[in-house]
Amino acid sequence: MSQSQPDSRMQVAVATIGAALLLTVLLLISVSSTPYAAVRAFFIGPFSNRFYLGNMLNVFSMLSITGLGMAVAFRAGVFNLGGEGQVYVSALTATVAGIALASLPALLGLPIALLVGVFTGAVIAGLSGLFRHLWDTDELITSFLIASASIPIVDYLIVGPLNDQASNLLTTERVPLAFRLPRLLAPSQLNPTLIIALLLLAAAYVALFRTVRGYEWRLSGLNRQFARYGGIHTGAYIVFPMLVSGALHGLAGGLFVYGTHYATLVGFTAGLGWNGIAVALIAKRHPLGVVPAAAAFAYLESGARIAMLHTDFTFELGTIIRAVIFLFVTASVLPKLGISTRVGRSIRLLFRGGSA
Amino acid sequence: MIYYAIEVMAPLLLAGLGGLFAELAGVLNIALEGMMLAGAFAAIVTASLTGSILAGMLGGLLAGLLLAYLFYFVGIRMRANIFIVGLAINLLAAGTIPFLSSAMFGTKGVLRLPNVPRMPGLFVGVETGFPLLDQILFGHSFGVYLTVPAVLLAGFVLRRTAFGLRLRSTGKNPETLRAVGLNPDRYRRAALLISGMGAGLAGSLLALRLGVYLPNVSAGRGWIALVTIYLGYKRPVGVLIAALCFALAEGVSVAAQGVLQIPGTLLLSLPYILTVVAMIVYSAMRRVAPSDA
Amino acid sequence: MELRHITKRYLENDVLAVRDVSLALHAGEIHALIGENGAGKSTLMKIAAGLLPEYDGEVKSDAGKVCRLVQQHPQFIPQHQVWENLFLGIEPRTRWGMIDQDAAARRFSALAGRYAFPVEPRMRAERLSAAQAQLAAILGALLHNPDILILDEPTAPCSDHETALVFGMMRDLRNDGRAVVLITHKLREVMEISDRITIMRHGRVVRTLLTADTNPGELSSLMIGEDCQRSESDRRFSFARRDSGTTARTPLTDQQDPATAAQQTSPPPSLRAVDPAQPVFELLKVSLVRRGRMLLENLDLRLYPGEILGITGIRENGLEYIEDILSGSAEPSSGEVRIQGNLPTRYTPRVFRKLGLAYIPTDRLMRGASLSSTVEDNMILLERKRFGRGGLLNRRASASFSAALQQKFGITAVLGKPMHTLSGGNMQKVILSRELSQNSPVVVFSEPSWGLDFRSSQRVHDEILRLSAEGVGIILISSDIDEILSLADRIVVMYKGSFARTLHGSDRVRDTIGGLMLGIESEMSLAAPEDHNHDSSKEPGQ
Amino acid sequence: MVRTRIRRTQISLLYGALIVLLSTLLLGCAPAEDAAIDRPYSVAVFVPGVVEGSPTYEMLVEGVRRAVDESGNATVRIVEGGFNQAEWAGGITSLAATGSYDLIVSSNPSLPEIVNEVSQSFPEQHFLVLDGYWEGNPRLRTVMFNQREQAYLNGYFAGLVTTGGMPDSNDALRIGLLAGQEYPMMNQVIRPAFLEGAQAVNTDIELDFRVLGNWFDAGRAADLANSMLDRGVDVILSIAGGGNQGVIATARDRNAYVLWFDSSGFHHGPGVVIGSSLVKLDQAAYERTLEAIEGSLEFGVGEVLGVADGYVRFDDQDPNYIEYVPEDVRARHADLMQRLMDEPMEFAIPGAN
Repeated sequence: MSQSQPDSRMQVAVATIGAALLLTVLLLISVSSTPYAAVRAFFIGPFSNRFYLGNMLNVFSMLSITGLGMAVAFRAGVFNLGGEGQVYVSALTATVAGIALASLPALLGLPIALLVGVFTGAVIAGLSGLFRHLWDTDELITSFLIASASIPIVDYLIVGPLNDQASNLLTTERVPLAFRLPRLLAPSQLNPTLIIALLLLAAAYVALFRTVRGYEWRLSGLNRQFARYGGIHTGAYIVFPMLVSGALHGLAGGLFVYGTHYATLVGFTAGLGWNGIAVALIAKRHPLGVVPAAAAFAYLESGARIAMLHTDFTFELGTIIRAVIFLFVTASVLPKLGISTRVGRSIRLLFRGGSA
Repeated sequence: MIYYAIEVMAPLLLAGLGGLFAELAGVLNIALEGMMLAGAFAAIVTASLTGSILAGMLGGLLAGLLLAYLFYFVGIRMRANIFIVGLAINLLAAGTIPFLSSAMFGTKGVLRLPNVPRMPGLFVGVETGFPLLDQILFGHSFGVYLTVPAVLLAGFVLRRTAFGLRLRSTGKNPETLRAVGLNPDRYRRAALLISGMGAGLAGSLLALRLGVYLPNVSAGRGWIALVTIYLGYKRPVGVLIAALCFALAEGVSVAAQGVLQIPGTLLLSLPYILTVVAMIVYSAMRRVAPSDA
Repeated sequence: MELRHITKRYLENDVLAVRDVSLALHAGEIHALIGENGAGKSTLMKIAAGLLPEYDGEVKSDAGKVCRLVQQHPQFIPQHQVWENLFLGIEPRTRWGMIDQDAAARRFSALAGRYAFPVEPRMRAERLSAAQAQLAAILGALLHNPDILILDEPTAPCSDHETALVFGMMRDLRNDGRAVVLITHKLREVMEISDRITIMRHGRVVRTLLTADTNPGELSSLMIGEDCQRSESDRRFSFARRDSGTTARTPLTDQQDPATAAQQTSPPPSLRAVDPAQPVFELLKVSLVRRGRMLLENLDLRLYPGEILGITGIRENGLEYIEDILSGSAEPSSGEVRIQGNLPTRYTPRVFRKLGLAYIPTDRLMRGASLSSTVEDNMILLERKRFGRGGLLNRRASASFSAALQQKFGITAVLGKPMHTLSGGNMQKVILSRELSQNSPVVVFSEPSWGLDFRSSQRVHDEILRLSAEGVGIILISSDIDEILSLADRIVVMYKGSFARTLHGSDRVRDTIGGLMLGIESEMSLAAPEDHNHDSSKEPGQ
Repeated sequence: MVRTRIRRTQISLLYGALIVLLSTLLLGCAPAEDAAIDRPYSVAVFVPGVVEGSPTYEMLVEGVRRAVDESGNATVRIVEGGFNQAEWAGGITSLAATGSYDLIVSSNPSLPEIVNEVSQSFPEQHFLVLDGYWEGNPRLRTVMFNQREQAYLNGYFAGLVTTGGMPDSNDALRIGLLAGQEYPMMNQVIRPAFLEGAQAVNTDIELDFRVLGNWFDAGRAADLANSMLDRGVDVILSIAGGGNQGVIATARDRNAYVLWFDSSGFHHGPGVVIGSSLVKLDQAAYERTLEAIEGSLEFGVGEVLGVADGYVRFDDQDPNYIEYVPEDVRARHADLMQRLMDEPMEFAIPGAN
């Protein structure tokens, strides 16, 4: 590779990010009556105090897990379009399990409850993988349909049999106090999920790029025929990645309950699964790429939320800004950022993509 | 029930057929949802301005077209990731419409504009003596009658014309087009624009049937339209059958709320479950009895 | 047409493919373009056909002259019908903008009939055999009514019969006053069909000469660029001694010492324990039926250690399916497969490999390699478990393993680069190195020298002989009769999914095989009795 | 060369975006929101949803604004919290965390519990929550409306309609209720009280209850309404947000009637929407906010306002009501109003502490 290439890539990356940010500023200035406050709230807000910083980091940790859940599926060449539903259903089962196990010590009860969530997510996603393996039904479509079917069922359970009669929220009862993860930057929602997410990302990187199974996993995704020819059990690498992807979404659901909301509320996942897909794609399906992608996502979302609270910034504006940045970033930066298996390059990516 | 199922089917089918073109040209258009929404909004606005249903539908169609062109420009010309572009366009529609609505009409909510005509029903009251047939054929809103020609036209264009052949070839292997000196991007663009028109038109049907624009009126139908493409094995008639199946399942779920003692919310998952089951049964049957087709 | 001072550098990998080449093509002439892989023939012709836009130099041709190139691996859309593939871009239309399918069918049939190409226009392209696909691609080019037709290795997948059809077509075009360019490795074909010959090497034209003025020996030395000790005809003689039935073969490795490097990382050869009297691989009454069609019928076969069993035939007569059966890629509808006496628990490549089978597939690009993975990742495919330490992949060990393989097989490649950056010959070497690193007692080679230049295929053949000398049982599937004749101890000829005849000793005559492949010889009485296998008496059911 | 092409496309994209921006600028002027420098009393309104398109929240904002304007000595900020109830706690916390608001006003049955929890971290912050009920938090004042009476008013009117009170009433004694989603207030109060009201007219009346699943899918709402009409329903109470539009479209096509909840809905479909129960949320918001600004508002209590207090009403003044509803029906309904004035109904608030 010649020396000029990374430089020009860098330039393009900086140029695009710069352009996207400039556009955001222009958008804010043009529609806000207090433009300075809006720009400041949007960009500086997330770092302005513990509360916002902690919330942003919490969004980051949740998105990292769902983004990773998508990335590992993509790596094996399977597509999980049902992440949203998987998070939601798993949150509910984890909640129910936690409430049922309230008498157990937290060190036993909490892991079991989370495992129930993991298991739920794995089963729901794994079904699609299994269907593909058995009957060659497109896992992209079945995972979407199964998730879509499960959402009303969860809605019903929350509003109906599992409803917290003492609350006017559409919510289940809250999980036992002892099971709740501690808050790291009170009163923000930040909790040990962040650490779990970072550990998972590192573990996924090692598993995918530094293990034999990871080698087989990636090879199945790159060229299934070749993998089969090489004696790799390719059927397993359809079902298994879907299971893992679902399990990660299930874990996200469980952690969302035990770390953030302490209960399952109707519709509380709010795009966690969908955004996970975007994060995974922007990360170029790479576990280490998930870090800057999820961080950028969390930053934008937090910035928008804070600007909404403090200025006349509206919800739609946040949506528009995110859309515009998506278009920009994906259009010109990312195809130029080739991610290889080499650690060095991945680390470079961290810095390069960090401010995207 | 059949009658309503057909009404439900119409927008799904139009969006699905449009999406089919994109799919066959090798572009997964997940922005159908956003295009439908834009179509719905534009349809109400133009219908209100002109007082004409047809103009409203045209407006919806153009709005879909506009987003489709943006999709083409970023996704194809700029070689961006198609999926992210699709998500971005859905976001753009979801953000821009309330923004415009608020700026132009002072509300982000239900947009009830004066002068929006009602979608006329055709062949109202015509009877053949067979109630089932009457339900299928007559009295539907104007837009429904667009669907049958649309299916035929789609089938004809895809199967019988040079354009269709080239479009299908683009999706299968764009290199073959380049080898004979054709530019596959042209066919991708055409396919995307068609999908935009289909989705925009579908959105206009949704809105004009109600006579108002509502936030999120597409309510996931763009995604379902995408499902019908796969479920219909990427053939126009298949999309028709898939859309009808989904509409019937939806109809069952709606009707069952009144009859069964099952909670209504729970029944909302019925269409999806039925669709998955249909998909599996169909795939499994294909496995058992492989045909030569 | 005239090409002047053409230079082409590929930006992606910085390869100077063609260097300052000038070449004139005359009407009414068949011009052969020969040279080793990577000599720049295909690149040059792509430029001539206008398929590569960026180059230096000048392509001069008269206005309105149509130049069509038939590429080596025709790209068809498998789900589309043949005519849909061929008429793409030149669809005849009716007044209403529809495709005039009748007109298309008429034009197609007229052309196909004229050259007796056995291709059905309404067949789905995926059901074409490789040879039919090649013929269809040629028809596709002819539909454009070209003044200059360039054929890149058109006969690679063709049997003698189909080759004759292609040659007939070429002569016809020549007589019609058009220019035909033939890119090939096969010197025999060059001598047979061409009027003039241009030899290329390392991106340059070495010489252009009249066919009448030269001979294969001269051509091959020009191609290789040094005085080659063994011309192609020599090679055939050198293998002729195999007919004597003795095992006086010596491994023909030309690199001795690097072999030891790979030896260190490989486990000790496991095949030493093999009993030479026991078959290492058997097919017992194997049939394959798909969609109601009998693709393979009642095949029996026994392979002994150290033996090279050649399977030949026209590809659509079952060669592509027997490859799948032999490698475990497809499950037989009836009958059984035994590897070293064991029945596989399931018919998957995974189980077959465990039982001791290595396999070099025909489809190197899809089945044999993962093009976007690194060369190293391609090499360690079969040894991956060995580099696992507590689940982790030991990258250092895998790197030294692949470096040793690279050295042993003389692979020119950067191990960390993606596989698709490699030339065809190097790619095949990577596949060979990987498969042979297993020391499997049975190796299935399918079309091992397809598309390879002389030197690369020579290396492959040397490997086959070396393995056989080590006692490995080898099945060589090849539609190239010369390859089969020069290497195989026994030859099985397939015809319509069955083994038409097993030949050894004096039966192994080119014409006999050719006739069997076409089903002509099966009625003719050949003196040899039907003792296919030397142990047929042991099998009561035989 | 490649690089310049990328730049050029980027630049053109940038320009395109600028054009879009400028056009949106021309089209819409941002609502003026004065950030006053001196703020003797500052009020924040936290809207758990979006103001525009929601009559309840429009009333809330309107009432608070009126109070602020009238006092002349206060400012107000409106903050929209979006529809995800899981994010409301975060929004309220953010507002409280700024410490710059004397009073945070909100409205939703579920808000008191959220506010109660948040106020543990911000014990100085005062809250006023309408349409919710909570007792005992010394910084929280709630105002609840008697929704049982409200639903009963609608039910009684629906009973009058389905028993033949309107020209297009049918023989079947079935009334319909379409809910956006199921929630405690719906299941425990509105739905039974609606039926109770109807059965006060005729005990044989049955209720056809349907759920839309969300608050926006008007297409499915139309289908659900159609299905209800198929089963003999002739009047539907629609509490489905944007979905109400689908019910109106169907009812108009098939000559059925629609009832509205919380705000006056006659203008949505003259002749189709024939009854509206009202909650004077704007009035309550205005009065309580003004009291808070003046320092006279009592915290720590929850009040329940109903028909007798004048905060729950049936819109009998709208010209459409007078035009389309026969006199005898109106008279009978007025009698009911009078009865409720005299004898307020017991109201068991779901989830009340």
